[in-house]
Order: sequence, then structure tokens, then C-alpha cells
Amino acid sequence: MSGNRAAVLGTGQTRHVAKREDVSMGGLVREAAQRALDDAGLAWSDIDAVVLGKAPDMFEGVMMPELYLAEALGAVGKPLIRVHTAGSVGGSTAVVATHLVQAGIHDRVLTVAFEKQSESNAMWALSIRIPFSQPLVAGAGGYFAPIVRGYIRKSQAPLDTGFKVALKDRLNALKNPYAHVREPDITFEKVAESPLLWDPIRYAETCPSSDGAGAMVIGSERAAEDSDRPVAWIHGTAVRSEPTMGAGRDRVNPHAGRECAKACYAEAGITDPFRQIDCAEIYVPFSWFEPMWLENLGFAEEGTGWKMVHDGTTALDGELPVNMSGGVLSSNPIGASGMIRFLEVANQVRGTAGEHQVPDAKVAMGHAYGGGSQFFAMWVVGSEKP
Amino acid sequence: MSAVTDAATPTTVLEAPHVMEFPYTRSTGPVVGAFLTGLRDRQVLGARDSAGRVVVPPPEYDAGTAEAVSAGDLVPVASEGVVTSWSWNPTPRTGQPFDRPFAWALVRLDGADTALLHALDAPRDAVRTGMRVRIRWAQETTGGVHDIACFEPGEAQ
Amino acid sequence: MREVAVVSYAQFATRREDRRNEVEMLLPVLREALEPTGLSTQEIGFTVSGSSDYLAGQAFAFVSALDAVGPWPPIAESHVEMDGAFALYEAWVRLQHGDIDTALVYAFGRSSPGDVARVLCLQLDPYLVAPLWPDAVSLAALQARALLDTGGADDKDLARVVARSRRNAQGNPHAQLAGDADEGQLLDQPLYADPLRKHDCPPVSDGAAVVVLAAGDRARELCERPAWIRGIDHRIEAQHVGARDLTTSSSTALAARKAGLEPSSVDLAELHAPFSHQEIVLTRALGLDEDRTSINPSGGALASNPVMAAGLVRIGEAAQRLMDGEGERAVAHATSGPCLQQNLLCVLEGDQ
Amino acid sequence: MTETAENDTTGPVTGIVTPIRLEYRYTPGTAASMFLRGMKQGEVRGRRCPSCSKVYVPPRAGCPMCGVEFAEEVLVKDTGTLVTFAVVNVNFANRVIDLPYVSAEVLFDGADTTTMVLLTGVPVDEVRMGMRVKAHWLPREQWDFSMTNIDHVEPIDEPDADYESYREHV
Repeated sequence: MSGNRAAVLGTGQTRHVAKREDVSMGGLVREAAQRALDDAGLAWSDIDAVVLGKAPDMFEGVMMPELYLAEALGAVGKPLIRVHTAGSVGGSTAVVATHLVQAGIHDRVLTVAFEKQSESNAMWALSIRIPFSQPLVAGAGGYFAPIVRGYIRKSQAPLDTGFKVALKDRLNALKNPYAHVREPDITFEKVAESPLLWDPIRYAETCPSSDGAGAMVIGSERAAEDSDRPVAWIHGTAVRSEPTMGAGRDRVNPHAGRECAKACYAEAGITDPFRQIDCAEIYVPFSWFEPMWLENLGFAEEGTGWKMVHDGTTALDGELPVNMSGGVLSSNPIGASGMIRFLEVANQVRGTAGEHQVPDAKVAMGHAYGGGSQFFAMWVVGSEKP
Repeated sequence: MSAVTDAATPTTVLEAPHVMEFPYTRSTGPVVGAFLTGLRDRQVLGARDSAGRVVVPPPEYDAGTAEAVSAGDLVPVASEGVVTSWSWNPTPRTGQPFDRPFAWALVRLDGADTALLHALDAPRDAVRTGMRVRIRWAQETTGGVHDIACFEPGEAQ
Repeated sequence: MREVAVVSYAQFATRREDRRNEVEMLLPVLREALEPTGLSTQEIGFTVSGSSDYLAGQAFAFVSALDAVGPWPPIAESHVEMDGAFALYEAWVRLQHGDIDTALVYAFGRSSPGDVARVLCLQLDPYLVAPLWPDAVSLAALQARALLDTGGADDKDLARVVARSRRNAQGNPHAQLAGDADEGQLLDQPLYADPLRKHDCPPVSDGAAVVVLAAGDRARELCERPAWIRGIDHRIEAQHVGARDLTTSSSTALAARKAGLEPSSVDLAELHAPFSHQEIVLTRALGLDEDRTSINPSGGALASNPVMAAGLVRIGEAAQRLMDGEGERAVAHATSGPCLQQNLLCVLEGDQ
Repeated sequence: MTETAENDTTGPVTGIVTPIRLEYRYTPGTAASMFLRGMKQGEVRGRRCPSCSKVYVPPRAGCPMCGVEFAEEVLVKDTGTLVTFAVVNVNFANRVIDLPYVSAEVLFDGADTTTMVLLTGVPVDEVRMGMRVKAHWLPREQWDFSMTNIDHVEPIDEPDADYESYREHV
């Protein structure tokens, strides 16, 4: 732990859907924020500062939207910070909010992340053609599919590994009232027979494009002790970055991810993550990233993460449940996706996760990544004071 | 595409036009939607805030208390009012209400306590802070801020 | 609070830069800022930057800019889609934890590729205001008129601000606009965005700035005369310009109070006022006395305005003067949003 | 450039369309310009890092691993090794190529970074990591300041590269 103690006092999220046509952007962030306040038993006047996270401004066509959102975020007259670290932003945003409390500056910080992708089209925004550049990359899948192929080659993983991850996450999503993709009749065969978009990635192995928001109230030790609600103590946080295009950079098992996990565990006093961590929400936008990140995060030896998928270790009733909420594969409001990972594990250790609660979860990890697998944000939360 | 030579280095640096264009589809939510529905009906709505001010356009959330404003509580204000500030725009830009030099104005509509921003169609030497202006409605209103074509000098008709 | 100081500062000479891209602007500035500290990227405890995708016209502009840092082995790093001054705030917060002693802050922005006054329209309420495309110059001019209408300032006051900026900028090698214009000559210029003249508006600038922060004894090791941050705070107002009192800046006054500013003790102030009248609004909101305090000794944002870096430049310029022994106490200010919507105050003190 | 309501004309307004068009003058910077001028002449130019000696293609302003500016310019070959790839079966509004196509990451001989290019001349199900490929250039009169002067790469009659020789680029 670094600095003063901090804890999650409350969380909130929207029901993630393809298009939230009933609300403005202000209404969307507000819905998650209000739920977090209600969950924490707090009022708007209890909040000292606000930290907002969001992926590229082009998704909504609003430059630095936190300016326009000041009233919706209840931030008028308060400090308001806007974080943008690509796909990892939801996690990084929670870390910045945590820092404000750990630094002893504020007692209660509201942190919110959102994306309203239906205002534009994520595929368009991610594929804006820059002059002189190669127009070949077809969205995020086009970038990540060759990396997945690299993982399969390196690990010799069975080709159905990704299907199993997708099936698990889709089934988990059915227990999560906020999840976007709900397919009650999903089967292994349906995943395996879904269209091949970016070979080796099939349609059912990809994340949706969602409108949604997530929010948390992060409080000081004093605020946590004043609260009559269950809290999640923040045991460790870390962020790490590395360059996109570095020669010889390992994109399958990025150094920055390993370093980030190491730093986060060190702060949380974790020496054996597989034994000490009860469950995890990991940023998996394409199914194959579950085994890749299991290795990157030190839950499995390099080249063996796929085995934990096949033997059911990461299932909801497994030894290390992963993405109990259905994960990014089931809901992906890009800028919020990292924060949803973070708040879902906070709920797990608070015992408030609902139907997808892991019994007796005491220590849990939230993870986010972004860019070309180069930006990482993580935290470990626990039911006990660190 | 073009190439410009810079004397400072032997490198010829390239340059090309780059356009970012997208028709964003925005859902308005109840309060903005009610305001725009009002405009379509040639009616301006405001919201009474926690300080007792009638704010136009109505905010979705109160700046003072952060509480949600209810679309049902919006109140009509007049279509005419007074200029509280203005500026002259000598170089109209793409998308602005006029493609010739024009005035921007902040107008406090009668019944409101705050000012609404829009273009003012009046000769430069006629524009004054404190002048009375009215809304010139678009010939066809569709439920957008362009339903107000601009302000123009005078009282409502 | 833990003592944190600016120990090094460098900036790219602002101008319309049509050769280098963002990484190419940043590289030499990063080196220049790190060199006197002897620190490498890997030795820095935390790195954080500020920039805007919309200025560059491409999503993830900050991603390639990170290449300039050489973040290998991987570093602890973050980014705010805000002026670099807010990145510095984040770094200052991180240094309060006590487990790291140094931070690297950078910001960059190229305003010249697009029409920056029009690009900034996208900051406005996307439903009710942005569709009218009210450009940043027009909005600032509305604010200027509101100020002039109160009778508390006239166009001679605006000209005085500009003349001083140009004069001061003569001593700033990074400034874009400098000169010896007198107030009368300035007032002879035609009105542009009435009530503003062209010289009341900022130049279109491209630039980058880098600040190195260090805490406690580490600061004294790295710098002979660190510029200590005695207080830092920022506050935001609601956005709609028609619902705000544009003749004052309540968020600036509040941030100054929270940052512990004592106006009568300030030797120099670097105020992020892209438009001349905004300097007057800010000076008054802060309670600064021009006879006591040197305002914008660098020339300020009227002399060069690299959007997204201009606020960090204010902190850097103020700190550099303290490091050079040109004063004991300074205040630096950064702003964001239309008509001074969001404001950050940083109170600095030279090493005693 | 006005917004238009998405609604019928009688019910409450629930949505608007706000078109946004921004125009920029884009410069790729000095390093990329050097590369693109090479392309215009049918050359693949890279830059070598003075610190780690790696050759970047296309070159960037500086070495992202070392944080130093590049100095030496080097020519690399237009033959190379297919390091990894995706078979793309989905198209985008701004990109229309016949499907499926192979998006290949190629390590050109003499380079230390991979470049994404289109691969043709081989059935999709026969594409494999390690294949040796060569650039197929557009006709000389079509050359522009663009990477797309290399229209695609095609397999050449050489044995596949040993996996260990390109493993670190996968």
C-alpha cells in the first residue's frame, strides 16, 4: 500500500446496452454516479472531488467532455480531473481517484468512467485514416488477431481455448443484470460456428460495442469507518506503460503487464497470486486474452494459461474464477470497461456482487489494459483492512 | 499532398489535408429533449434552479446542489429579451448561423435570469448591450437549436 | 503535505511548427529538462502528460508521444486529456504518497494543423451550443464586452496588458510575439472581434513543455534552488457562458483560497490568459496588485499559446524565475474550457 | 451543417444528429517524411538507433525503447519474413478489399520492426508463419509518398524461416 489507507465505499453502473437512446451523456454518467452514491449511502455534498475517465473524445464528438459534464458530475466548485489512457482508462481513472485519497487530500472522491459509443461508431473512430498511413488495420480485431496467432504458436494451445472462454463469459453474463450481451441459449457449438471475423478470432469471441458507465466512491480510512455499508479496502494499485512499436517488444506477454502485476502484488503483500487471490476481473476483449493475461499476471506459467481454461479453474465455481460478471466480452463501454472490472471485484470482496458472487471472496484483482497491449492498470482489493 | 522544404534541415517534410467527419447521433434525454420540443413548438423553456433563478437553457442538473432537474418542472419564458453582451464575428466559420460577418449575443429572455447564446442579425453599428431583441424562428422547426434562426432587433410580434 | 518542488523545466520555442510532429517536438525538450537533474526516464518515479486528441486530429495522439520518453523498461505512467498543468497536479498528488521522490510531467500541442478556435467549439454543450459553432474568439469577445460594460475596465486597459506582454516577451527566447508596441499604437489598430483587436487574442502556437518535480531532500540534491509548491488546487464552474458572471472568475478565487495564496506576498504571477481581458479578470479574482507583483514576466499566453501546454508553461516559467533567483514567491495559473471555466492555481516559493 | 431531429414531428424530441467536420493540415513529421520520400523512389528506408542498434521501419522520430533520436539512415530490402498474420473476413466503411484478405506482419530483411501489409498470391488456408515474401510494387508511374506503393507482398520460393529467427517479433 502506498500512502494513507483508502477503500471503495460504493459502486454503481448502468445496464450496458448497444444504444442508450433515453439519456444524454450527462444522464448516462449520472445514472452510474447516483447509484454509486446511493450504494455508499452518501449525498452529492459529501463528495470532495471528481475524476472522470473516457477513451478518445472522437467516440462522442465532444472535446474534453468533462467540461460540459461538470453539473451532471456534481463537480461545480470542486476539483475535476479527466484521465485518458486508451483502453486502460477505466482502471487508470480509479487509480488516480485512489491516489487523491491515499495522498490525504480528500476524504471522498467520486470516480466515473463512461462511453456512449452509439453517438458515433467505434469502428469508424478506431479506423480514422491518417494521411500517408497504411489503411490495412481493420479495427481492434485486425490489430490483435495476429497477436492471438502468436500466442497460439508460442503456447501450442488447443484451438478451442477461445471458444471455452467465450462460452464461460457469456454464461456468467446471464447472472449479471447489468451485462449487455445475454444469450441464454449459447452453446459451445454456437461459439465455434460463429463467423470467423479476423481468423483466428470468431464473432462470438469478440466484445460488443456498448453504451455504459461505471462509478465508485473512494474514501479515506475515516470515511470507510464512518460508513455503515460494506467497503472494499484497496490493498494495492499500479500502472505501467511501454512503447507501442518497440523493436522486439513482446506483445503476447508484455513486459509492462508483468511489471504492473509485480508492483501491484508487492504493494498488496501478495507473493503467490494464484493462492492468495480469490477471483479476478481481467480485461478480455477477445476470448484468447484470458489465457494470455493469466500468464502475464503470474497466475500461470508462461505458455500454460490455456490449461486453466480447459480444466475449469477460471469458471465461476473454479479455483480462480475470472470475469464473473461476464467481463468485457459481455459488456464493453470502452472507457468504462476498466472501471467496471475494478468495481466488480470491489463488489466481490464487499459481498455485494449478487448472483455472480464468489462465495467468501476476500481478496480480488481488477485489471485493465489499452493501446497496443502497452498500458496497464491494476488493483487488488480486500475485505480486510490492509 | 505537397512537400515543403525547410531551410533548417535538408529533410523535405510532407503535408496533406486530413478531414475528420462524422454525423453524430445524440440522444437528448428528457430535459434537453423537452427544451428542444419546446423550440419546435416555438416556445422557450427554462428551469428554476436552487438559487431561485430561471435558467435558460435548462440545465439537466442543478449547478448549486447537483440535483436532477425534472423535465416536468420546466417553465416557459418569453421569446424576446435584452442583450446582456455581444461580440462581432468578422470571420464566420463553417457551421455558424450566418456566412457573413455577424454578431453573437447573450440574450436574457423576459422571465429568465440567465442569458441564451445565439447569433443576432443586426448591423454592427446598431448592436448595443441592453437593446431589445426577439427570436426569429426558423421557417420550419425540427427540434434543434437551429429552430431559433437567430435573434433580431425588436419586440415579439 | 510533503514538500514538492519544480527542479527542472524546459520548453519548445513556440511557433507554427510545420516540420516536426509531436514526438519530434518533445524529444529535445525532454532531454533538456532531464539533463541538469541527471535522471533517466527509468529513475523517475512517475510520469504523466497532458494533451488533446482533437488538437492533433487523431485518436490516441498521446500514445505515440510517449515514444519520446523512451518508456523502456516499462514505467509508471498516466495521461490526462487536459492541459499539462493538471498533469502536474496529478504528479504532485502521487508524490504525496511518500514512496517515490521524482516525477516527470510533459505536455504538448500543435494548434496550427486545424482551426483551433473552431476545434474548441467541440468543448461546448454538444446539444445546445456546439451545433452553432461559436468559436473561442467570439466567446472570449463576449466575455470582454461584459467586462467593459461594467465600466471596471476600458480598451486602454486591454492595450496596456498587450503592450506589457509584448515588452516582457522580448526577454523570453521561447515567445512567439514580442516587441515594443506602445498602447496608443495598439489602440490605433482596428477592432477585430469587437470589442477585441487581433492583438488581444493569442497567436496560433505549437509547443511542448516539460517539468521535473522532486520531493523533499531529493529536490535539494537535484537542484540548487528548487521552486517549492506551497499550494495547488483547481476548481471548475458550470459551462454555459450565459449563466455565469463572466466579469469575474469564481473558480479562480476559490482555487486560490484553497491553495493558500497570499496575494500581497507574490513577486511574480504567470497567468494563463489567452485573451488580454482575461488577465484583468484573473488579476482581480486573485487580488493581485500590479505595483507589487510582476504579471506575466514571460509575456504570458498572449505571447505564445501552445494549447494543452500553455498552462504547464505558466508553472514552468514561474518556477524557473524562482530557481533563477528572480523572486521569492510566485503564483502560476492554468485555465481550461470556454471563458475561464476551469482554473488551477499553483503557489510557488523559492528555496530560502 | 445544422442538426436535424431524428424524431417524428409530433412526439417529444429524443434525438438530434450533429454533423462534425474538421479539416486539418497533417504532417507526419521529419522521420516519416524521409521514409515516404524513399517510398516515392521505390526504396524501403529505415533508421538505426544509435543506442540499441535496432532498425525501425517505418522510422519514427526516435527510438521508443531508448528515448534517443535516430541518426543513421539505412536501406532495408523489400524481401522479408511473414511473422504473424490475420485472415480478415470483415470490412469497414472506409476500406473495401475483397474478402477474405490476409493482413500480414512482415519483418523486412534488415529491419527490426514488423510492418503490416497485404499478402496475396497464396490460398488463405496455406498462409503460415515464417513464409518468405517479397514486396510487389505498384507500377512506377503510380508511386506516391505512400506505403501503399507496396501494393502487397507475395510468397517467394525460399524455405520458410526458422521460428527461432523471428520468434521475438511474434
